[in-house]
Amino acid sequence: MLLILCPYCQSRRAELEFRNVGAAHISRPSDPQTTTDAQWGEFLYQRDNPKGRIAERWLHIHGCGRYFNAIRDTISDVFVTTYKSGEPPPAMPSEAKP
Amino acid sequence: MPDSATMLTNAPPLARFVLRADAETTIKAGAVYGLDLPLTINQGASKGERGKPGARVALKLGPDEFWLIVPEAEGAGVRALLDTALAGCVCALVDVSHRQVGFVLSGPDAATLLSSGCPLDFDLRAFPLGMATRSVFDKIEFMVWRMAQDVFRIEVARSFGPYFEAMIAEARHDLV
Amino acid sequence: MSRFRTGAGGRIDRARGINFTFDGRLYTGLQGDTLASALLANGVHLVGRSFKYHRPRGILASGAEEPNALVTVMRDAGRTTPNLRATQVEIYEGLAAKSQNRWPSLEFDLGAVNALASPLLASGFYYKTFMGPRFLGSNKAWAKLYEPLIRRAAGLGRAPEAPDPDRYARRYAHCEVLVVGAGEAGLRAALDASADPHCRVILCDEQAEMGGWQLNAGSDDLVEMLETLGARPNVRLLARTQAFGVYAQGAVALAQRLTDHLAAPSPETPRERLWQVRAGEIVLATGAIERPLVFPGNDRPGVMLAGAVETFANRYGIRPGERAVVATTCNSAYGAAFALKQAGVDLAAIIDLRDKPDPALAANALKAGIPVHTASVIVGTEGHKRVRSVRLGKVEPCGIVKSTDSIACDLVAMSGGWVPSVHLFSQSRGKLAWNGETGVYSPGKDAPGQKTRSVGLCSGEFPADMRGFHNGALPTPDEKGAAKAFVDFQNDVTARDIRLAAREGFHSVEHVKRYTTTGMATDQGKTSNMNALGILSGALEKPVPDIGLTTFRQPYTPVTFGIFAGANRAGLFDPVRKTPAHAGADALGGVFEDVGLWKRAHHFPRKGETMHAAVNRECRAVREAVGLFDASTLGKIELVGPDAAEFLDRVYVNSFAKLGIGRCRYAVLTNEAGYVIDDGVVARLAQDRFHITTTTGGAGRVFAMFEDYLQAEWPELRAWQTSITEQFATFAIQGPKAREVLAPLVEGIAMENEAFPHMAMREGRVAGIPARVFRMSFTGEAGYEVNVPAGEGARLWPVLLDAVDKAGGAVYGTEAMHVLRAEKGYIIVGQETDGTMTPDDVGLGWAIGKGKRDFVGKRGMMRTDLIAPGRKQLVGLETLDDKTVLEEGAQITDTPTPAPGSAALGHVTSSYWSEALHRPIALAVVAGGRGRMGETLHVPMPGGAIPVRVVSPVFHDPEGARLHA
Amino acid sequence: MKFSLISLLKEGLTGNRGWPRQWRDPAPKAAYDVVIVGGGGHGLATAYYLAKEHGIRNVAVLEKGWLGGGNTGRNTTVVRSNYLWEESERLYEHAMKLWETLSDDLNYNVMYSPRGVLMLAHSIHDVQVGKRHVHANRLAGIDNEWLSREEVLDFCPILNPATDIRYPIAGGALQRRGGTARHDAVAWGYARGADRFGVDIIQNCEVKGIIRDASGKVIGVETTRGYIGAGKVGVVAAGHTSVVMGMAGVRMPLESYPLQALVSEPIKPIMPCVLMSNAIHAYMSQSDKGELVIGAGTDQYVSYSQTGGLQIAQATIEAICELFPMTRRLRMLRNWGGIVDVTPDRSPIIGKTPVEGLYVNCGWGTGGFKATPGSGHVFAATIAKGEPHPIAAPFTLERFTTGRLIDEAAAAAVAH
Ligand SMILES: Cc1cc2nc3c(=O)[nH]c(=O)nc-3n(C[C@H](O)[C@H](O)[C@H](O)COP(=O)(O)OP(=O)(O)OC[C@H]3O[C@@H](n4cnc5c(N)ncnc54)[C@H](O)[C@@H]3O)c2cc1C
Ligand SMILES: NC(=O)c1ccc[n+]([C@@H]2O[C@H](COP(=O)([O-])OP(=O)(O)OC[C@H]3O[C@@H](n4cnc5c(N)ncnc54)[C@H](O)[C@@H]3O)[C@@H](O)[C@H]2O)c1
Ligand SMILES: Cc1cc2nc3c(=O)[nH]c(=O)nc-3n(C[C@H](O)[C@H](O)[C@H](O)COP(=O)(O)O)c2cc1C
Ligand SMILES: [Zn+2]
Repeated sequence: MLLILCPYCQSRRAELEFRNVGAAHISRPSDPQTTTDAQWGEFLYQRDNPKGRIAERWLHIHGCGRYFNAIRDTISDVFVTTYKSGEPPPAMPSEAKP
Repeated sequence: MPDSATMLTNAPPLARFVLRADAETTIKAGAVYGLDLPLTINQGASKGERGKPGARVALKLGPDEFWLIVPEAEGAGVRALLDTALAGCVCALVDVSHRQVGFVLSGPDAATLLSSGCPLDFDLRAFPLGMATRSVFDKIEFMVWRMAQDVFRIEVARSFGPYFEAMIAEARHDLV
Repeated sequence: MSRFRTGAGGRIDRARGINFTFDGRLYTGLQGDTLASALLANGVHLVGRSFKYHRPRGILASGAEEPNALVTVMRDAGRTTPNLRATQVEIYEGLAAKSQNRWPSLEFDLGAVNALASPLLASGFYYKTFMGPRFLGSNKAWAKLYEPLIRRAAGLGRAPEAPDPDRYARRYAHCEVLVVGAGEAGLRAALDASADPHCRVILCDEQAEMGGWQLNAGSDDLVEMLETLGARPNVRLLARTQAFGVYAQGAVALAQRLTDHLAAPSPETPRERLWQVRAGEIVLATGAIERPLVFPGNDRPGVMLAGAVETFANRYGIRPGERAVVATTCNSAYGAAFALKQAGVDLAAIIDLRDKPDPALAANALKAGIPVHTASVIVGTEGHKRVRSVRLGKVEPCGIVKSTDSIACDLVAMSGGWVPSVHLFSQSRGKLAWNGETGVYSPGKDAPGQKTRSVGLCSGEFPADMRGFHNGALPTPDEKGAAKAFVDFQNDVTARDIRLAAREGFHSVEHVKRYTTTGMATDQGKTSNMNALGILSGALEKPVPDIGLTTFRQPYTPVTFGIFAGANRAGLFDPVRKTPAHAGADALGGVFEDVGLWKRAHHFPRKGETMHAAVNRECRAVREAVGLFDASTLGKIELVGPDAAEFLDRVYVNSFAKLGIGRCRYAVLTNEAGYVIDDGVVARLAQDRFHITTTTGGAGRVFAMFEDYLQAEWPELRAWQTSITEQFATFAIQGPKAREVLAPLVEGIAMENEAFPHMAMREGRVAGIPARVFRMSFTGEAGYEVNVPAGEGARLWPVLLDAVDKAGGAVYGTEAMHVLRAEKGYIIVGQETDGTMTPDDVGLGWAIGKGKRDFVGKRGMMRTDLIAPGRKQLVGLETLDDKTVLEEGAQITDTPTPAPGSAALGHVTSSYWSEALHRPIALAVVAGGRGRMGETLHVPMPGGAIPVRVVSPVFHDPEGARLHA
Repeated sequence: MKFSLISLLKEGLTGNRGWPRQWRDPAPKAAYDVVIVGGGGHGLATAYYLAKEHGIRNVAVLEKGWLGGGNTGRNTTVVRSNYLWEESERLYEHAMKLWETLSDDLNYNVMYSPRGVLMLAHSIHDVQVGKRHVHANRLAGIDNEWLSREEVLDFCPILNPATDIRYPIAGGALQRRGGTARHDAVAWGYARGADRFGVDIIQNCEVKGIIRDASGKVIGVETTRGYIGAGKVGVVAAGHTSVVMGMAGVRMPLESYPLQALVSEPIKPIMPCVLMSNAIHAYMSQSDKGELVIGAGTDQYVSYSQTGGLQIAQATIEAICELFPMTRRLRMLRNWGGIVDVTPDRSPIIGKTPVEGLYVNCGWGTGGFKATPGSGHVFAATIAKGEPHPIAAPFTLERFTTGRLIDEAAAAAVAH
């Protein structure tokens, strides 16, 4: 079970309090009607699914109720950082080579 | 079942409101409510008898989310006061008096019983007096507020009340 | 005192004899004994039969690593526990244990004939045969003949026959330091860490007593350390507690045994407790496990690990044999030799593989009169149910082994050296490092997010007298002999099996494991994995570290299922949510159904009434008079803020900007893909305040979705939602007499049709209780939904019930509700829709706000395939015979005799007997359905196809006159 | 050497010394007609059928670790074909037909054991969903029958018969031809079969790059064992598909999650069938060796860690204990995880990609073991002909653009 730092609560809580809601920074096209089927399909379904660092969203559903973002390593499952919704992903030191 | 001086009691009927508001409105609300609303998240404040559900209570459970809890009889009055004071403010005040039920868990094994279902650390350093937060208790969500070292106020959604009571009763078997 | 017990010493209580039975025979042990030590004290060595060849097996080890001595401990039918290691079972008065996997008895086991066929039963034999004879048909012989036979032979113990009545407890715990293993290393680590009173320390050990190897010495140190620790308030000592799993970020799971050692545990006390610990630092002090020597006949009862022999002698005061041989590659076994000597056992020889053993030790041995054979190995054993003698082999400098003498003995204490217990470190995903010098894998770098420290033997740092390791099989004179040298005792894997796998191309250690099953038994290869590696390394002529390791997985030793389930069973398996009127509905004889976690009254049978009769009566009541329905489980949201209407416009397909205060609107919610995911009613309480309902099952989902758009997508919108699902009890009063029934109870609301029209909402009082009253209908009749504070629901229910009764109406349940709405063609999300239907598909195209630039799902539902012709559309179906009620889920075709494998046009989504229309009705989704009105289609059933006519989905009052009455 | 009782006898009596390697360990050639990335069951089956059915034998299967070490080697081995949508029915039934003769075909006993897969219903809604499946399957000619509560208890007597529990049994859908097969044997059998046709199976060979020519067409792969030229490349990398496809610049509608499973200690047979309950999220069968094989859920986040949280196993065992109360005293022996690649509609993707010469077979998520023979068969045809096999045709990548999803998840069928 992961331990997650909620950037709103500023405390580390058990994963049980959270819900993962998928990839972060996928913005809804501002004018959907001008998009092509391919673009809309991309928005709906295409995901980076990286092996390594992922930008993802979590909901502190059984806590403060806030959605927030996280950078996590999908190999070790360790969080690099968490940050509030609307904030840009923080500049990250490049991934250390093993 | 082992004897324990720890008791789970039902809180009396209460009036409860959810207030969603920014800092400025919060201050206004505090002024008429007669109790400053907590500034930091996951904090509870109360006026009146500490530890007694009769007191006027304000809990900050989200960045802009407050629970205001008062004895049932004071509910209408508080609502009217707030409605007047907050008229024109961009905020939301919703009556949730009956949405949830309250409990008081008190006694030396209170934290142990909570730990049977809740992953929070109830050590005083990690969960000091006055801290209030939502979390999970086994398969339900609950709100737990520490009023004294071994006194906790708990709120759960109305239909989850029996489950919570039953799980605490189960956990008592484990006070060995 | 039995002749197998030493005169003094050890940690058993010689004054307290304990009676127990094994395979029905009565024995006496001592307080402090394990079943294994107690059996040995009674001279019992034969305790089990092996898995495949049913060979007689004895006790090999003294702890968690034991592969052979598996027993079933019986209490009662529900409290029978198979596959327990006798070395871990503490005896208590009346303990009843039996051996497993033998028939008819342990002494005489017919399964032992398998041994005769053993050449055929080498690794992977089953992949190569059991495929024919062909004339039976492909796979038939396997499925019908061989597999059933194999299955019968499978398994070890028997599962209990009755449900386990015991309780299991769970606890979360937090500490700065968790120490696993309370041997000397663990105790010291715990003492150090807990010196700081702010540092919370948990120390656990899976044994009954803390002390680890020190228990063999009985030192005063131990007592003192435990006393000091016990006195510190920041220390929690957990004996009988296995750390079985290390998970992400310092999470460790512990399993504590609370009552298994008691003769008469209270049924109230939990049997076991699961600890879910979150530790700042995990100190691993789990010690080391001795590795057996792999030589022919090494599995005979009486052949034991040297450390175990020493433990039995020193800790339990056992004399495990009369005349012993010690075979070793490692210094520590000399300790066992001396301990045996001390215990009065005759030492026939020490057989040491090394040509130059530790000179001091060798000298001591000789001084004690123990012959030491250097550069020597055991090349065979004799005896059947107990070793009788061993054959000595001399290893020549060139590597050739010459068989020499036979040495009579009834005990062989063997040691191939020690393997650090790195299981938990590896579970923490730390990297293991190979140490070529000591020939062990030991903990290397921590995994990210984990903070561990390995101390004592499990660190791989061995004291000098524990060095000297051998990986793999001992050299033998002759590879061809029939005698088997076992590697994995429990799964009967021999050195030869591993070599065979390598020959067949299974070179990865993972393949060898799976092909031979080595390391896959209940001991997970604790004593065998390194030897298997060594043999494979030899066969492939590759160094051990180039071969790699199999993965250490949770749990360390097997963990009871019950401990995971805890109290979550029967009524507490999931929370049961009941509405405020539940008790009232129950008292009326309501039959409940589960909808999500909620209990909903499905129908209310009166005495002698079938379900159908009840539902028909309930439907009639609503259509002809008035019905009362508990709709409290519907999700409810109060949305407040100046931009609330704008928000609703953006999330729902409908428009709300123009919705008047006090008015309601049916609302359809789609996801961004354009599929219907929920529906409900939105009512405007004030300019900036809405009361929204959702489906019962969708409440949580919709709330989270709204929150997502509010917080993340359109943070500029000033609106907040609050869940009020449980704030209200909601009662629907529906039917031509609804107003007549409700009006007298209402205060503060003008109830006349014009003043309070269909799809309006008013606040007032009902029976004196403040209420939000909606005029709306899910039945097609005029009706109201009354929302009162939930705590008042139980009070209002009988009042409404009474009024409805007096008007000749009835209470109705979800089934009647389903029928009534189907007669009107109203959909139920999740029944007419299944996540693949657009609003237009289910006839809700009209709800879509025409002028809206954008809303959630708008773009999605415009995609090529979602607007393509031929999509499935909601229609009504009538069976041509006017009698047959179709089965829900039945398929629809255009021919009565579809060819096998042909495609369906759609399926029946809802189907009922309509009491109002005196005929069956059904809703269905059919390809191009709206263009097929009047067509005859077919519903193929096992007994033949049922012809149906496609009709409008609105069967009842298509003009809607009744709604507005 | 042909495997049979005769060969077993002969070898057994001569010390089992004559068994040849089951597959070779060749060094990679400079180039192949087809390179398959991923030596799981699907990749190996693809190679086997390429060689056997299409005569394309200059084929390499590149596996970064050991054969079958991915999900093929860590799944709970449930085989069934009673899916809801016609496209899925055709695909999984195609596989089921191949299972029925697979041991013979491969001369390798894959222990396909049609002991019945029983899917429980606990509520009225479950019954509706279950019956919809039964009706749909019957039309498709796939066996699936509805059992009443009593028939369910008869068929699997160790189920909890209580009616006052949270999830009492309301009935169930039984596919009698469903069952299990021995996962490892499937990988090994296909490997041995493909090898005999000349396919090179190359282990410890990780694909690190997909090389394209100026026109964008695939010409080879970069691997940890050097460059290997390829006429066509088929990616069958399950949980790692996004990573491999990323090498060709193709983004996929996939997310990879850890899925867990666990086994109990072996016990004498108690479990006559495969049992699944979607409502309680548990499924269980018993292997021929005696351990109860139990499928757990996925963690909620993307991960490549092949482990998962304790709470997942906990929830599963809790459910198993509720369904089978006499298992409470049994013990979990081992708990592991695999990485499954999940598509938005829980159906696989089989076919061509925007890159010429590059083919993909993925998205089997939590339920692709049962499809192994069928998947390999239709994918081989697709690669060989350069056109989708008719059964594979609906399972294209394009469906995520047009919206023609095959949504087994929406239909409340959990695909495992
Ligand atoms: C716990 C669990 C239980 C399951 N239970 C069932 C079940 O009961 N029934 C069922 O039908 N399905 C089940 N499944 C799903 C099933 O296991 C998979 O769908 C199926 O095995 C996929 O087979 P595959 O050959 O595509 O993938 P895999 O067997 O995973 O093979 C893919 C291979 O590609 C290799 N690879 C990846 N990247 C590279 C690279 N860059 N270079 C070279 N090689 C690479 C991997 O190492 C791997 O060996 C389960 C899965 C899991 C994890
Ligand atoms: N034959 C020998 O001479 C011999 C053998 C072993 C130890 N020793 C001596 O003992 C000294 C101390 O050794 P140590 O403390 O490293 O080991 P130890 O064997 O004394 O203690 C390890 C303890 O860890 C416990 N343990 C292991 N895995 C566990 C788990 N998963 N959960 C809970 N408990 C678990 C064991 O029950 C045991 O009590 C060594 O320095 C050595 O000199 C000598
Ligand atoms: C159907 C099946 C049955 C298994 N039975 C056993 C078993 O009896 N003993 C065992 O140790 N592992 C068993 N395993 C688990 C494997 O040992 C292993 O954990 C799994 O293949 C995943 O590999 P990994 O743990 O090496 O990552 C079984 C796995 C499967 C898929
Ligand atoms: Zn938070």
